Amino acid sequence: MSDTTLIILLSTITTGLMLGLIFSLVAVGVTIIYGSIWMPNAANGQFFLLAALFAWSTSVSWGLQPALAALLVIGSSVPLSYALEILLVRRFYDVPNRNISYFVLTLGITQILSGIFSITYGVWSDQFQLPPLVPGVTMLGPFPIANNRLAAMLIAAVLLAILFALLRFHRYGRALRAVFQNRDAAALRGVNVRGIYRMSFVLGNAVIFAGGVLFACAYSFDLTIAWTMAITAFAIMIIGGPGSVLGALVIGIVFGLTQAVASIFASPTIAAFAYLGAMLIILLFRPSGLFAR
Amino acid sequence: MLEISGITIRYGPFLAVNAIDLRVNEGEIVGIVGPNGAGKTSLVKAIGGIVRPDAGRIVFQSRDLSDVPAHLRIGLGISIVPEGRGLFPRMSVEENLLMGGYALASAEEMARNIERCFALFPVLAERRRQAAGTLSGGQQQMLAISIGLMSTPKLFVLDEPSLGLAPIVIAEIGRTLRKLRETGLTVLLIEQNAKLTCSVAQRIYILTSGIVRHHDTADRVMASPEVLEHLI
Amino acid sequence: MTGLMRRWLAHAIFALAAFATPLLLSGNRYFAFIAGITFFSVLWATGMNLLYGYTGLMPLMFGGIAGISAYVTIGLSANGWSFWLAMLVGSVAASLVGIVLGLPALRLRGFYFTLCSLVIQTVITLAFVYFVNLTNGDVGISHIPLPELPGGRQLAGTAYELVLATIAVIGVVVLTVIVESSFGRRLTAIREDDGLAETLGINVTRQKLAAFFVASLFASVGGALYAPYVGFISPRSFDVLLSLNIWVMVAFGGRGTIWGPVIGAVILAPVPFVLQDYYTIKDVVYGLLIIGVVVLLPGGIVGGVKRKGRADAPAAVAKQAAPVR
Amino acid sequence: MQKGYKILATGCALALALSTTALAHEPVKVGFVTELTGPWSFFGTSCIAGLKLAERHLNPAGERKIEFEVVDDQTKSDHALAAARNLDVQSKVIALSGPTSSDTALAINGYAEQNRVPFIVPVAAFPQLTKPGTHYTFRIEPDAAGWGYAIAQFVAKRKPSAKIALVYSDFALMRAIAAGLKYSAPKVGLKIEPEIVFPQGTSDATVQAAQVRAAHPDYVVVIGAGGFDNTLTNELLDIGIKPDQIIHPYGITTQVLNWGQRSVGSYYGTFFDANLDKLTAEGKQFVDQFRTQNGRPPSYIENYCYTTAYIIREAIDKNPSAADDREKFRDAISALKTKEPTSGIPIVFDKNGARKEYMYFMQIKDVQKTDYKSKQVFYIDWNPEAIPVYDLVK
Repeated sequence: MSDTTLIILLSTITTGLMLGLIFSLVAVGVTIIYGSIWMPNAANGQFFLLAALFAWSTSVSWGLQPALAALLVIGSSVPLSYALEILLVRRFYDVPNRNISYFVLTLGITQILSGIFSITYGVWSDQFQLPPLVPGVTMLGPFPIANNRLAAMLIAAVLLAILFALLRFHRYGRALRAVFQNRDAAALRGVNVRGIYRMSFVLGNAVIFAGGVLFACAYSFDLTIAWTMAITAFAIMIIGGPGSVLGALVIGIVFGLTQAVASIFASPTIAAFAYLGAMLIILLFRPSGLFAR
Repeated sequence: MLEISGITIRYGPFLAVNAIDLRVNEGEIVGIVGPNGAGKTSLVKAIGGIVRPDAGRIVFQSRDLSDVPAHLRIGLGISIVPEGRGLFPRMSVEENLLMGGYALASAEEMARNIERCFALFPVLAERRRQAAGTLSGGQQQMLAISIGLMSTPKLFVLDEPSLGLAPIVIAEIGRTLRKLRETGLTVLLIEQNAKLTCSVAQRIYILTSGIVRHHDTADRVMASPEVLEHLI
Repeated sequence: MTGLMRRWLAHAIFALAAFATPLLLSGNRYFAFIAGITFFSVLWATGMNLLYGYTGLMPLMFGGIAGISAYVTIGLSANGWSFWLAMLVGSVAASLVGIVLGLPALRLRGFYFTLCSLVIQTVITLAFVYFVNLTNGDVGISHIPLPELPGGRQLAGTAYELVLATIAVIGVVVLTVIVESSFGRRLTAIREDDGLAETLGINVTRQKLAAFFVASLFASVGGALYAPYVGFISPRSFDVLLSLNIWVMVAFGGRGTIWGPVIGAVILAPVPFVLQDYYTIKDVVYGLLIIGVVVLLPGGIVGGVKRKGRADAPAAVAKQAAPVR
Repeated sequence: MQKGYKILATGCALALALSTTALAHEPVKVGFVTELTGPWSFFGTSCIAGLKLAERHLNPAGERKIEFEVVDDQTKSDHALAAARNLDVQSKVIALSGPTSSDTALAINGYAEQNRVPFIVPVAAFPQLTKPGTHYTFRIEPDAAGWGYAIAQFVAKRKPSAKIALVYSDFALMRAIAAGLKYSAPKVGLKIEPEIVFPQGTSDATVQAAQVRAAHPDYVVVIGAGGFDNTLTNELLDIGIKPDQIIHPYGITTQVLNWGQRSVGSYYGTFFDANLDKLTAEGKQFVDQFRTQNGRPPSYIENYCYTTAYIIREAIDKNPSAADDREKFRDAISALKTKEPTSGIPIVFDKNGARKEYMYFMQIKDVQKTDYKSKQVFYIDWNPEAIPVYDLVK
């Protein structure tokens, strides 16, 4: 294999994995929240951006160590989620068709956050870049890859693995899945359903925040990523099956790899058409998603 | 052990359960028989805390349950197998059993109870890794009963265990329930199938349109089938 | 009988207000323009209400359908067609596309369809950007000429707003007629339970597609008239934010009522214009307004007010749907 | 509505009363519709920051006062149009100005031409804004297609028959620049290979960076904006492209600061900087003041918005009757032959309102946290007729 081919092959794989892991993180966050509380969180893109911007502030403006800044930001999602849960989310737990109430609610939050961003961060720059987590470049054979990106990729993979293990093997994870699958039965088995709701809201947002922080570490970003990410996360959730963490994980990585591969062989716009079209076709034949219950 | 007095449940203008009194003594198997829409499932939901009654009291072991939320009732010793079996279809048989024992604090007791369930239904042991949703109807019902037993209950409430099962499987369920009676477990069995119920229970309540129409021992209900026929 | 009269009285008042507004505001082209934009919102919200309020489907590609109609209409009239003929063809064509895009709704239940339509809208926007030859891509089309009236005069100024008022009034009347017809009752049955509707002998597929056609017609007539009124269209004019805004107007005002979405549109559409000078807080105010209504009046303004009248009903519904835990 | 009508009626009466009295003492109002919120808010607010600095010098004692009425357009065309209409009808501004994005500028451009309102575009390079037949629109920023022309001239001078890799985002502005380059490059013996287009909303470009590197180009022209432009450049550098091989047709200061130390040797065009050869005393003051106020050096955006205020002042000073008559104001702007107060670069509009073209390229060195040095390495002034800009971009 010539160096050129190898470089393109390796760059495709790394790009696909990098994007895929971030897509997966956000989609897992979205699907955990939708699967348990039925909350289609339209604000997930804004939360993602909030995390990225906050990471930028802490590491660039306040001069914190990037790793420390990342932890701080992800940690900050917890009080934020709690406050939102107590103020707004909790009110709708018993409302019929609450997914629609939640959708309106999160659209309101989206509007507020995007308004705040454009008059704060939007005034400072049209693009944001974090200092690298790890400086330097590693050679994968002939292909040079920034250590920073390798680190972000690794952290994303580890986070997803921890999350997966938590949901699969831990008592709380099992309770969470039980609530996804059969709320009343879970309550009868002693699961505090409201407690699980709260936990999944907090956990889901933390995961979305982690996605935002890692994205900010790996790429420069601007305020337009919010909607792109929101739509992508919804699309992944639909195809993977709402509430299915495995679905979000697999489809997220497939999305990332598709984007990377398609960008070599076809115009990336055609690629976007192709995978959104594929989504529609999958939905027509498996309306509840590929990994649905 | 369980004392229900004057329980009333409304859904808007629809009166599902109308001032029911009911009593289950320790070590006893009590059956509730009634047709569709008699209010049986609403009553179960009220015992489980899934539905809040509009009036009346439920007392379990001389403790008023009205302020006890659903998820804490299992800790008091009430274990309910709801209508539709209450399985977690995408989890394995083993995970379902672990969920059954969710309220247990000790890992030892969990392991012991799982072994007991496997002893009771060996087929579940064979299929411990299989997703619950892919089991046959009879196996699902066995799993449902096992889940209910996992929390080492004092009161075991079974809602419609025979629903949608073949007669041969129903007979098997009946055998299991009689086996449980020998262990001294207190059981409240809610059923449409009067024959099954009478073969298992000691006392029978007959429920129609949200009201207790008749209350007697199982033998006497069996002895006068015209009462049943008249009421149901 | 009095109920019927009262209903049409409301329509008469609405029509009167709609026609009076452009005349009263004719001295000020800016306020008149805001009124014009509000009429579009009324029309679109009413159309979406047919799907979301009465059929229970939440199509977030509504803006995309309006856009298809706008591009077809402008494209045809640039090729020498009369605007009105172009608008007719464009609207019908876009509505047929609307039927095709509604097909997933036949398979997808409830909110899945909504999320799916969100993605469909994204595809439509991408298509507007991608097919540069037809749409001029992201540059958009500027200098869109005003429609010609018979007699060679241009439809402009107050006359244009009067046409928009007429369209908005017709939209509301059409919706009312549909809702009171057997078609409307079939749609409501589908909204409540489409399985049950099927067993009652309703051809759910055909009714849903018909609803899509009619609602898309609302979207596309609006889209066709929007382009020359604003004078500039680009893919961003008909993006997902438009669809979401229209939908929020319906939910805000109260879905499944004739007047809820109208009120929602009349309140929300002018907000960004009225708050133009307070741009720093505008989005926050808009967001808080939406959150406030969702928290305080869960059925929207009209639904919430109606519900206050029969306080026990929602509690019962709540108990049935999501019991106390 | 009743109340609104009353206010309106009062307003109309007032306006009528005012128009009949002498207007000479009234300030001249200019409507400034720009992007204070929405995705383009950085450009709008930067523009206002430049404009504010100009306002200090704008109204010397004894002269007719000029006032800017700034309105947000949310980076949305319909809001831009509504704002333009409001300023035209309500505030009776003498001219419109302000937009920094092609979307909003094109929307207002249509309104201005239809309603005969002079319209001065500070920052929007899209050629169609001043297409043949345009009468009321004037543009201060050079033509985007012309940037491509200038890049070709620059590369040909550096390395004749060089191979250029062209990478650009699929936005109208970027396509226009690429079109200019693709038209001009073969004419001066340059080869373009590969040519890579990115759709809007892309976030990763490692694969394309690898493709670029595999082609072994002499120069890489990167045409993008926002976060993606930055990501792409980082990826090119990661994969082994040398900083001085990368050419950005335009850049803003925050972008340069983002590149940090690795950006040594990147090239920029149409870029306003403290190190311009022709920087005037006022220009130096402008850069210093801007840096003090905003913590970073200004970019071309701020310069052009500063300049906008200046040319309006000059047009009115030279022709006082233009202050109250839109046609005369248009003619005055059209007839202007002046210089940017900051850089001394001439300002002359052609008959379509396009500015005669001047391009300068800066080589960036020594990037600090909030500052950098740069050296002017190339300058070209050229005739817009050199390439058929309006035919290249539809």
